[in-house]
Amino acid sequence: MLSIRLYFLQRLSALIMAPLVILHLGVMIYAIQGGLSSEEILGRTQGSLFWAVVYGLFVASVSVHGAIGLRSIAYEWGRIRGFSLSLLSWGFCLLTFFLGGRAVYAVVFA
Amino acid sequence: MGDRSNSIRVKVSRGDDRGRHFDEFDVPALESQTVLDVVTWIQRNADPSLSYRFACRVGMCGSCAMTVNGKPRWTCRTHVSKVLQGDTLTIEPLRNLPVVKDLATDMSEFFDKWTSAESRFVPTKTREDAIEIVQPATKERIEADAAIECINCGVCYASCDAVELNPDYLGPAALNRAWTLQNDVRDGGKNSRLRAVTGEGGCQNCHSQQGCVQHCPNTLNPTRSIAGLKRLATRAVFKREL
Amino acid sequence: MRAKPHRNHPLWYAYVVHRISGLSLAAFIPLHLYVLGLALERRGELDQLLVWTEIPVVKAAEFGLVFLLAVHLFGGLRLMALEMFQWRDNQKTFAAAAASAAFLLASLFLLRSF
Amino acid sequence: MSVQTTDTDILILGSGGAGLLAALHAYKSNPELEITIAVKGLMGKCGCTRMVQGGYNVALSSSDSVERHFMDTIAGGKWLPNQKLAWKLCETAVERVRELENEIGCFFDREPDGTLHHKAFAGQTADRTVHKGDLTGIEIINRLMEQVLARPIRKLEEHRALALIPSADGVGISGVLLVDMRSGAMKLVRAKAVLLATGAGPTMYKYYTPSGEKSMDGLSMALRAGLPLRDMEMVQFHPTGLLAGKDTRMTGTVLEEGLRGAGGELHNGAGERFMFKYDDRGERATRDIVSRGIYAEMRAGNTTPNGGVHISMSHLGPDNVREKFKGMVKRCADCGFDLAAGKVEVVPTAHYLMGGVVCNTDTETSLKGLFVAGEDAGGIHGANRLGGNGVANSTVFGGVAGEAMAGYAATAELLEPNSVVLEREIERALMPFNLEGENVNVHALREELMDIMWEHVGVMRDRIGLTRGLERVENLKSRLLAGNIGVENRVFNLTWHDWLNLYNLIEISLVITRAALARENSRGAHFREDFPEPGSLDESYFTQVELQETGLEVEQIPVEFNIIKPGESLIEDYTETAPKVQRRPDTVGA
Ligand SMILES: Cc1cc2nc3c(=O)[nH]c(=O)nc-3n(C[C@H](O)[C@H](O)[C@H](O)COP(=O)(O)OP(=O)(O)OC[C@H]3O[C@@H](n4cnc5c(N)ncnc54)[C@H](O)[C@@H]3O)c2cc1C
Ligand code: HEM
Ligand code: SF4
Ligand code: F3S
Ligand code: FES
Repeated sequence: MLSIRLYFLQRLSALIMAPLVILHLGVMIYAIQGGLSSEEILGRTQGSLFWAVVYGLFVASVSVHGAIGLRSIAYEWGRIRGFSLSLLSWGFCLLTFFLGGRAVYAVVFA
Repeated sequence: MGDRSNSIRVKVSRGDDRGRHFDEFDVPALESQTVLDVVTWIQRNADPSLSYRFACRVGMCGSCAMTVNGKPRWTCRTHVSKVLQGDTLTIEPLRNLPVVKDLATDMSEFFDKWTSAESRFVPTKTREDAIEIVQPATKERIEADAAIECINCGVCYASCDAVELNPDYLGPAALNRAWTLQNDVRDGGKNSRLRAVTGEGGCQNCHSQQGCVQHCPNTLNPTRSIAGLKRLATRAVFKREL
Repeated sequence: MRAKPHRNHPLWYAYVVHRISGLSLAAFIPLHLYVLGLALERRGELDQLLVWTEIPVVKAAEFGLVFLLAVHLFGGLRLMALEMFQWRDNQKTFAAAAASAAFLLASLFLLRSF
Repeated sequence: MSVQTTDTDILILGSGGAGLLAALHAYKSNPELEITIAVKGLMGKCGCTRMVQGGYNVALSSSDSVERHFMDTIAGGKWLPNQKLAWKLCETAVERVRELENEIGCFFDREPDGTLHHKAFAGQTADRTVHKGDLTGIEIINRLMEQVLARPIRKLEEHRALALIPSADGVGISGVLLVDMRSGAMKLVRAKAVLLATGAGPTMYKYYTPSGEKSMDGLSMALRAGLPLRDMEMVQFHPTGLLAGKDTRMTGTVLEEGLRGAGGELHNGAGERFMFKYDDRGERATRDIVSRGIYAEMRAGNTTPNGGVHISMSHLGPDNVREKFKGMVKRCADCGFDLAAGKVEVVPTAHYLMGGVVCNTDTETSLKGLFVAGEDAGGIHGANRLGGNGVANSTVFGGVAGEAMAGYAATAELLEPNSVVLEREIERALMPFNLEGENVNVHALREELMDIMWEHVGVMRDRIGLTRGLERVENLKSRLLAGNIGVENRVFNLTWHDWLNLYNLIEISLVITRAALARENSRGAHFREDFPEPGSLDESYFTQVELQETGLEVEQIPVEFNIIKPGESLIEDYTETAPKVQRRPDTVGA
């Protein structure tokens, strides 16, 4: 169900995400004071290459990481096997990557 | 257990995978009494058709493992007072293995997986050669020793969700043994074994639940061994060897 | 909820928490990204959604999400440390520490949001 | 009665050290042959090789030699061993340990400099016992098991051998009748060569150490097939078996010898330290002397609540004991005893049978095609087995047998079974279902046998007791045959197997008793109160028992001193009694 390469990718993506998520959570805690607004969010991110890289990397990692994680769970808890299993993980991966890509584009470039 | 009443209510799982039910027995409580003794008492005095398995009766052969009040245990070395809940004892066959009859399981798949993990020594020398010098203080020897005293009782195998849910998963005992061999400086099968333990049912399927550590009667630590294999595997993937 | 006896030990609970948090994140994150993506076309709608974040129930839900993310993060780091470094015997302590850290972080988030 | 018949080239009975090595050696000699192992339990998970704690005797240390190992074995065996077998044991052990380490993968303990660690074992004039902690047997048998599982060797697990079936013309063995314990089906496995490696096991005594499933099946089958058994009076008792009452299977299991070596004290019921009454070395005297000392106290009524004596370690400091004897302390604690700080009741316990089937140095028996190795074989140890020579014996001769069988099977033919014997044996095995009469309580009878053997044919013997024992066992046999067991389903039916166990134990108990009656002197493990002297060494003889038309016949056969004679030695300055080796207390094993 989980090849050693998938295992490796899951750990690698987790390692990439860890500092990004810490950063993100930090900023959120800092920024949430007094409520969030799109202005505020976009003010911080718009046109920033730094945030583009941060969120870009996160999106790439989470789509891989989540897909592999779901694969394990679907196999073990959902008893899903074979083609359906691959469909599910690829589906999650592509969908997340697409939605994430769009979001990064929106908050940084648009 | 100061005021234990003088008899124990014992619920015993009967039958096989085609159908199972519980039978209840009242067994006299004794001062020196293991769970295996309780089962034996029932077979000798109450129901001669009860089936179970044991051999050494002192924790060396790993034949007598059963589920006692929900937990996998070696029964020959589990004193009743340690597991009694109120005055009842529920005894079932080991989980995650097919049942032959009553309390005896078919352990074939456990050993088949042991074999497919290539958990056996691959010689680099022959009986004509002198015995290899291996200093006991070396890191490898210490690591191998830490995991070597497994009695293949299957208790860890029964306690693991990954085993239960993933039919390919080799399981803690086989992987634990593989790890001792990866640390055995005399062994010549490391590359091939690393492939075997990173295949379809390999070490990566372990979620570090550590039920195996929790329940291993010999206080071995398969999680630690499996982590060691994962480390070797990660390194090999990095080096593009896997 | 009490697990079956053979599962009733802290590290099994840690495993379930990690799994449930991962599963929830996998459900929430695409949603989250979708919402952010709205910023592209319909800035107003994003703001409308953000107004929601002022409602206490939603705040509690946010607390939950941050907790899930944090607990998965720290738990994941614990697992990877276990896999990558020399074995340490105090696994239960690490798991407890990861859960506490996640709880602290999420609480901080909650407090700051008022 | 229908039996399923299958054929194989080599059939091995038992998966102890002897059986597994035989399989590996046969396979290595000729991978073309089909090899089958049939075993009463699971592969490698039953029998006594697994239970070896102390270790494996081999002359590998610089202060040792094969000659010295041989001398100790002969002296320890009180000049009764078959010297050629003893020599082969000592000589081949060297190669076998190297094989176990280098080819099989056993990882024995080392000295700090990385060479093998040899510990001192009682009764030996050099440190020669190779070990893996105090769980040597687990290491040996698990490594062997892994190797066997990885080879194309046919496994018949939970298949119990019921009878050796000779060929119709009587010239050799044709196969073995087995029962598949899981289904209850009878099977005849025909084979060109058969190895008897069921590991004897004197479990007919009130207290015993061997694995619980062993019940002299091999010897009983051999006896019925007309093979001679030698040295059958020689039953070794270990002085400190755990005593916890008759209702627990723990009773009889070994508390390791090292406890006494480290300064453990034995106290009788009155709290008196008694061993110095019997020997200057007190608790550190040899196994047989300590066993007799304890037995004497028990017989005098100076006993603890369960009828034994106490072993006490606490004066050495509970923490110290806990650290030094971790495994033993944990084992006792699991079963509710505090070895480190409290007292534990102990009793002498039947440990090993020196006697067995007569064979030559190639493990051949008098029945063509039948080979024997391990504890089932007789003559290697004579009147006493040195600690550490048991597992050496099973692995050395198991390997020898494997090669011998491969050689034999390459040219031999499968033989037609003697159908009369086959029918008779099937009928015998099914008696517990078919006998008329009230249900028999197999367990009560087994306990009675254990009491009889302990009382009359145990640590100390005399004519009156032995004669009484013989009568009582015979009477017991007729009661066993007076009814059925009251369970019909043959699937995994332990009570049926308890019956078969008891039947075999009774047969061999009779043999032991007859041999003990015939030996009117005291040697090694055999002590006759009415004949306490060892008799002339030069005129040493061994006993040999055979089942004939008329019943059991006992012969006394002079020992051939074909390597050395009493008074001679292969090495200089050899004193028969082991010098008081300066040994670290923690290195004395079981
Ligand atoms: C507690 C203990 C400690 C010991 N310590 C030491 C020690 O430190 N050093 C030492 O040298 N020796 C020691 N011994 C002795 C040693 O273990 C044995 O002498 C030796 O291992 C016997 O090997 P084996 O292969 O002949 O028999 P075993 O290992 O006993 O194997 C016999 C096999 O035959 C099977 N079997 C039995 N009946 C049947 C049947 N009817 N059909 C099919 N299969 C059958 C059994 O299930 C088992 O698999 C010890 C023994 C015990 C009990
Ligand atoms: C923040 C950094 C993160 C780290 C350090 C991390 C770490 C890990 C690790 C080590 C595992 C493997 C657990 C196992 O196999 O038992 C895992 C599993 C998983 N992760 Fe993450 N993760 C992170 C973020 C995320 C995110 C954002 C998601 C959301 C999609 C996610 C979803 C999952 C899922 C679904 C699993 C599978 C759980 C299981 O098999 O039990 N993770 N994570
Ligand atoms: S690792 Fe422990 S629990 Fe698992 S088989 Fe070995 S001894 Fe039994
Ligand atoms: S219980 Fe199973 S999941 Fe891993 S840590 Fe042990 S093998
Ligand atoms: S009977 Fe051997 S471990 Fe319990």
